[in-house]
Amino acid sequence: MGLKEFIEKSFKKSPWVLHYNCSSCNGCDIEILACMTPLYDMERFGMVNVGNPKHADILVVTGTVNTRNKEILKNIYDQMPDPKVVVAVGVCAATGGVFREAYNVIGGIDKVIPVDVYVPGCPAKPEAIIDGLYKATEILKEKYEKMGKAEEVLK
Amino acid sequence: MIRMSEKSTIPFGPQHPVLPEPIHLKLVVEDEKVVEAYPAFGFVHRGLELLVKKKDFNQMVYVVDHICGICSAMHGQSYCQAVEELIGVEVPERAKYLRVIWAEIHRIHSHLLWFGLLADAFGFENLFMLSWRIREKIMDILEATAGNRVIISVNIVGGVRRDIDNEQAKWVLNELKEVEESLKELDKIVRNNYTIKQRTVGVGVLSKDEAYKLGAVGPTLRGSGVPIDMRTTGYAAYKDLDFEPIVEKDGDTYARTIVRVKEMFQSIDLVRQAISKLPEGELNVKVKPNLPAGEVISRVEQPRGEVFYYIKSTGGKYLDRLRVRTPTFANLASLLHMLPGSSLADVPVLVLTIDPCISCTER
Amino acid sequence: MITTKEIKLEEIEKEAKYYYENGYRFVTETCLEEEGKFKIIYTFEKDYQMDSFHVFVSPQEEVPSISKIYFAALPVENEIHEMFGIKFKNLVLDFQGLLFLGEYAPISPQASIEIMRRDKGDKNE
Amino acid sequence: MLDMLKNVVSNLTHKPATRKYPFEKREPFERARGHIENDIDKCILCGICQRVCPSNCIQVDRKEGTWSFEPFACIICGACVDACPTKSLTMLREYRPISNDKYVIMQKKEVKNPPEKDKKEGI
Amino acid sequence: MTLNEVVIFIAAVVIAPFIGGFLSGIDRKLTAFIQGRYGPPIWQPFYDVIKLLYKQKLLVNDFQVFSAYMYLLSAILSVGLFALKADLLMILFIMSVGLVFYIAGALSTKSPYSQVGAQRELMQMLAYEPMLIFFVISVYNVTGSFNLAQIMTHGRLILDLPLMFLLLGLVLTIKLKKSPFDLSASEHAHQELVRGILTDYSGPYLALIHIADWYEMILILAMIAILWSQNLVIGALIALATFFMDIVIDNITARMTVKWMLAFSWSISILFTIINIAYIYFRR
Amino acid sequence: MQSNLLLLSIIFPIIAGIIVLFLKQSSIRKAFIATSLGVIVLLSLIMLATLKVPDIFNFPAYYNGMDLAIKIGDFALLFYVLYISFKIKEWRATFFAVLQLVPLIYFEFFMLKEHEVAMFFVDELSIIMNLIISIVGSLIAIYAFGYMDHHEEEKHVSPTKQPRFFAIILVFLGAMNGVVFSNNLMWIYFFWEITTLSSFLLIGHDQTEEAIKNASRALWINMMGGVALLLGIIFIYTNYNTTSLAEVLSIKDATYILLPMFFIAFAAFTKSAQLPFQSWLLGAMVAPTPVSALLHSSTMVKAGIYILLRFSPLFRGTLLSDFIAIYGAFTFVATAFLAVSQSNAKRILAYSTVSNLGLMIASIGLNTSSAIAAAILLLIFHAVSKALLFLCVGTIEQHIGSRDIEDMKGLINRMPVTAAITFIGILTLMAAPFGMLVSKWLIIEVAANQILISIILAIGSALTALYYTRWIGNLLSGTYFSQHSEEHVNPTVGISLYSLTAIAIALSFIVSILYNMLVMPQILTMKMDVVLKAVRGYLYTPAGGFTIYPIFITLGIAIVLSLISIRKSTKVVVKTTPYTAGLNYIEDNGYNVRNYYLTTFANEGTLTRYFNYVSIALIAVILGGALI
Repeated sequence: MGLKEFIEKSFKKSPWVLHYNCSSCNGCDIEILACMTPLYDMERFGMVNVGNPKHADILVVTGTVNTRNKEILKNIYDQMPDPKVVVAVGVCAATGGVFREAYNVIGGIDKVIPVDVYVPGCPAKPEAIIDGLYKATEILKEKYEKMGKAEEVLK
Repeated sequence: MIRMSEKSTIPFGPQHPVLPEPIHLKLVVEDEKVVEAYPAFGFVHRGLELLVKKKDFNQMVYVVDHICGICSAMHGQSYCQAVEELIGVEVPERAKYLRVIWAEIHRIHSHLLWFGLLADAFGFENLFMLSWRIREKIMDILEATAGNRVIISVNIVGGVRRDIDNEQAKWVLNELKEVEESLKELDKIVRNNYTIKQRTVGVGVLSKDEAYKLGAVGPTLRGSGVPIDMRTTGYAAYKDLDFEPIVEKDGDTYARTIVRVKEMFQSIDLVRQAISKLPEGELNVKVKPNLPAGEVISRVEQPRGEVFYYIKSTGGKYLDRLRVRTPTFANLASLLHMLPGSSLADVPVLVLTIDPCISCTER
Repeated sequence: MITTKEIKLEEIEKEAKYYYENGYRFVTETCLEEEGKFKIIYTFEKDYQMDSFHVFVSPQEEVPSISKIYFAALPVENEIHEMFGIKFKNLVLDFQGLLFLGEYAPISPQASIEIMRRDKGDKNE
Repeated sequence: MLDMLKNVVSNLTHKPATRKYPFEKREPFERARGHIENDIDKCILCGICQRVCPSNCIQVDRKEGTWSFEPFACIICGACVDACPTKSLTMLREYRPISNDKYVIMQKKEVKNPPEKDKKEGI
Repeated sequence: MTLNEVVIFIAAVVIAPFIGGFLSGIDRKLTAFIQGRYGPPIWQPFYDVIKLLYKQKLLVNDFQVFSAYMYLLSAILSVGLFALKADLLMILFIMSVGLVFYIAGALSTKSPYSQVGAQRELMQMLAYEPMLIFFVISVYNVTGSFNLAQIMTHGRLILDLPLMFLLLGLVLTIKLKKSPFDLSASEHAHQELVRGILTDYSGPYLALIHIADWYEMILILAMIAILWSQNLVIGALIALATFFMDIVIDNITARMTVKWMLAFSWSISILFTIINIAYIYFRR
Repeated sequence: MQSNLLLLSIIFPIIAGIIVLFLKQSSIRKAFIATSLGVIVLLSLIMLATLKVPDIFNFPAYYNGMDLAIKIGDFALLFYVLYISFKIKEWRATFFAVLQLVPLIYFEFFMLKEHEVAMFFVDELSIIMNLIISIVGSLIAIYAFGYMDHHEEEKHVSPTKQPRFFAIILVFLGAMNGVVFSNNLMWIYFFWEITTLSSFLLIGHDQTEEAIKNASRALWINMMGGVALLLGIIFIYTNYNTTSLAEVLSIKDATYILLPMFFIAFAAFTKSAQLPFQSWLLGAMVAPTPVSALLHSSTMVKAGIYILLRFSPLFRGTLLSDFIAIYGAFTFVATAFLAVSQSNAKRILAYSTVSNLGLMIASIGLNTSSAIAAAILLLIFHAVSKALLFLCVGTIEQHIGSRDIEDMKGLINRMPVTAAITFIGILTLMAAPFGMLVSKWLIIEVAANQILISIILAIGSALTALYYTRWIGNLLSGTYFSQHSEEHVNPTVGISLYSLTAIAIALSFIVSILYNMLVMPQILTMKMDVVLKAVRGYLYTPAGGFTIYPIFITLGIAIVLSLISIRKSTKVVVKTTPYTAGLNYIEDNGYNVRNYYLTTFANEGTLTRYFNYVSIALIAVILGGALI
């Protein structure tokens, strides 16, 4: 295995997850936490919940965007180094779900930041979240390959 | 010579790994001692109370279920009880018992979840894993009986939507037995671990009087020795079940932990009682699509304490006003009272000691 | 069904003090909009028995805060201030109407009567 | 601390509790609410599902004869399934697969032709 | 420096991170098993580090770069000098130089978490640096030398210094950022400081710090291993056993507070040192 | 010729100082001072090159005149002290002045039998001290040109008091040279008292209420030290009938030497501001910064160390020596503790000075050849680095108007040059491979079989690292988005800062040469076996060794690598803001960590009280050691 392949594999094998709760009802949050627990154990895939955007590769967002956390979400996204992937967990993160008619809700998170993977469900099941994160790792790898090319162009 | 007028300000949240939910505390810190704490909310505020104008009272059941994923069953129950009282329908007995069963299972789920998060807050990863591992059994029970892991949406106006048949009831009891075994282990760990005691005993002390005056509810109040438990008012089927509110005297985080651990055993006991007394009958009664005018207050004991529903109708399909005072909202005052004077390392513990549910608080 | 007694705006603090001294626990305040006026219901509890009173507030009036008597009233009153635009006097901790809502959120969203105006943002975005 | 040590030892001597998810899939519970499907043949486009849906994710258009559904707004409460008079709506136990895009499911009712399913992207 | 020494130096410096990464992989795997789950593959730390190395560089200021490099290089130097059997006390001092830069780098960003984390790391340094020096001094009292070459001729130091061995275990716990001393940068579970001292180090620079941590871990393990220098295999086994014990302790305790740590570590270390040295004299 | 040089190095500064008093024109005065300083430096360098030491130099032609002048000077000085102590109503100073006057009269007129004593006793230690005094002192004085102009402008001092200021400084330099070169103990006593007086005058230079208060405190505490020194000399004379240093040092029968040694040690403690006398040094920080740098960190306080080092062979291997070691170690750790709770940069430096002096005293107390070597090395490195740091703080204070390290946050953006120099200065004080740390390493190794001392030293060195690291972090904090500004360094300030930095680094770099050239001969002079050897940056004893060049190389590699890394990544790097939990980052008035000084652990006031009690007890123990 050459170095290049190893690096690419590393991106697939070591996704660090940042979880941000926008304004969800906790349903999806506790399912994401459940993914870390022994029964689902997402660390098997090298996923660690890091809590700090500067270390994260995958941003997992639950819940809808409201007027106040819009900025926070944007800030967090901006503080993540490339390559980065955004996973929207639950229908609230996708469209706003049952809350979308409420006055303080802007809608899905794709109104603020680009989303790569949508995980449906209310709340999304841990299995579905693992599926989504796994898919995100693949996208992460692709993005890394693209990023390498972009850097070469810059030189 | 240190200019003490200038103190550290540390933001705590909105994006913070200790807090599963976004709140923001601006902590004014001296060394690592918190001097003042200014909270800021609104990161979860959606404006659900106003949705009554857009969704009819039947649809609203699902909306209030989504106020919070952790106590959703009780939100639905409380709302349904209020509407039922407004309309004046009598819910079938079986539905009442089923509501109790689901509510109590939900309480175990919530307390275990909280326990895991508390362990996480004081950095005891293994305990977190342990309690969430036990919790998965409860989640299985919920999924098997109600169809969904977290938001079970079983309550509707007029009764419940799902049934627990005898076979399933037996299975539930069996599972609960295993849960009880694991809980006993958990109980031992909490009582005997030196480091846990170091981190919880004497942290966030609320005296009996303070807790009462600050309007604290639920385990926060009962941990300080005030036996107030809404279930003793006998809504649903609680009037037929045998239980006593659990009270601890010390009023610190450790006492509240013990209250919650004991409540889990109590809940298991209540589920057993309810299943053994489960009467035959209908699951729900049909209700008319239009509401009479009037206003009703309904209170239900959630895992975090008493939830207060106020509904007002002027007739028609839509409610006029829905007002939810959630337990965390009532406990905020206690939290703000406890934070100053604590150490920075204890802030997560203190935040978790009231078992905050911000999505409840902000709706 | 609940019964409440109506009292005057000025008597709120006196009444709250009465409840405080008689060992009542503060439950909550509920704000409603009735016929162009706001109605605030104060709810207290003792031994599982709720006791309430209410006041009517016209849009321009300021309500005396009871957060000095019952600290727990603080979040509620801030919320009412924010959601309905009713101003409270002597709040222990005043969020200036920014408890829950962001800078660009609709203003006093739960009231149809507009009292507050903010420089930024519109009533309904 | 010894009680915790007991737990550690028992964990070390027993097999981990992990469900090896993508490799071994667990059978969903019988009552599990996964996602809803509409059998358009049975559907009479009555619109009751649209009325009971708390999140307004079902749109029934009688004139066009379409039944459209936003899977990324559905909260899977099952109210529509309970209310459906012809049982054309069914709750399946498997959860809906993840996707890179949001889509809307649009089903068209045509009496003679076999039902046509198409997925349309974007909302 | 002879050619032979150069070879040893380079070999140690090259091999150490691999062992370190492998051990931290074992650490994660073992922790997972203790918690009743499978955990990541053994090679996970390498994946992590390689990934971090090739991530985008995200910087708050230039000094961070220097401090990350300095931390790594001084760790490398101390491990290399250890392999050359140099003065033990000097090795500790060199290690602490890197640490100073590491902390200053974290203090130099204005993130409150990073700063408080750095302050706590200083407290941790306050807790374990004296312990390490006590260890070295006790070793001197037994062997009469600070030079590793001479120390290692002694053979079975652990029999003379049983309490110092325990202290080293404690240092390892602090150094590995394990509970109950997981204060400055929550390595496990979450804490009030997000990632504490590491908060503003990101991408490649975080990777450098991880590698440096491996070196330091190896250094401390090697110090434990020389307690049985008669047969270094046994020494290594003792070190591994200590490592295992630390993982177990991590899993049966909660995180404590800074005050507690300082009080505990100072009282324990001073007490142990005095008792142990008294024991040495008594045996003579 | 050589004794001429010695005499000149004492007399010349004093005369130059007196001349300065009458030079009113600023530029002429500065030129004159600069020339005199040049002469002083030149003198010291010539002496370094030509003097064959150790030796006793005599210059009989001038002896009687000098001796008489000094005797008259003694009384004049004491009466002057009496006068000012009356004037400022500092009765304690009066008390101690009288306490000196009475024995002095008795001693001079009734006890002392006239006999001629050699004028100068010079060995490597004297040369080292002289070099420090001349070179560091001159650089600080040069720095004061720019500083004092700015200072007077700020304080609106008119007419200028600079002649007085520089005069005292020059006189002080001469007096210090007198202390280190004199052979007659009474001369040492006289020059010692001159340093006390000039310290008093310079602390009170600004004539503010606080300055006078602190100056008077410095006066009475140092007068107390003077009493002790005088008593020590009298005791030596009564027992051994000599006031010649060379003769005292060659005393064979040491039965009666310990009590006078205690008094001399006591005098050294007061001069070096050891616990419980540290308060005068802290108070002295109100003086203009060059004064703090010159008197209160690099030279005058070293007089205590010098005198203790000088007499250390006399109490080698005694209980007194061990107790002194414990006392010094205690001061080291206690003041390091106090420094941790400080945010005022000058106070940090003051405490750290006391702490380092304590370390030196501890190593003198250990009194083995390596320990003495370590003490001398510490003396050298500390003088240079501390002076540098004080000057940096002074510069910073004049720019940002504060000496609080909290206000130094992001200084690297506002004053890049000074901040960088301060950073280097701190590094030379605390980190390997610089001389301070090498000496510390040596002390710990030497102390290793004295378990109590080594425990204290271990904790103390960790504490030292703590407060300096924090300061570095504050200095260098900043983001790419912070406001950057250029810095204009005043030329005279620049000269001294740059050269001190260069000296600090170069001295560490050539530590082995330094050791072989100056320190090792001194050890031999003191009739000890040399245990520590130094070859090409490798200092080693049979028990261990410290090599510095690999660390220098590491530093170099780190600098190169990071430069490459930064330059290479300028295109792809993303400049980001610090993490603040997702909130918007605000540069000023945003979230910030301030005042993390462990005040909840360590309250300065109460701690100081307890430490003082302990140290008084320890001094009593030392006295006990002397009496047994």
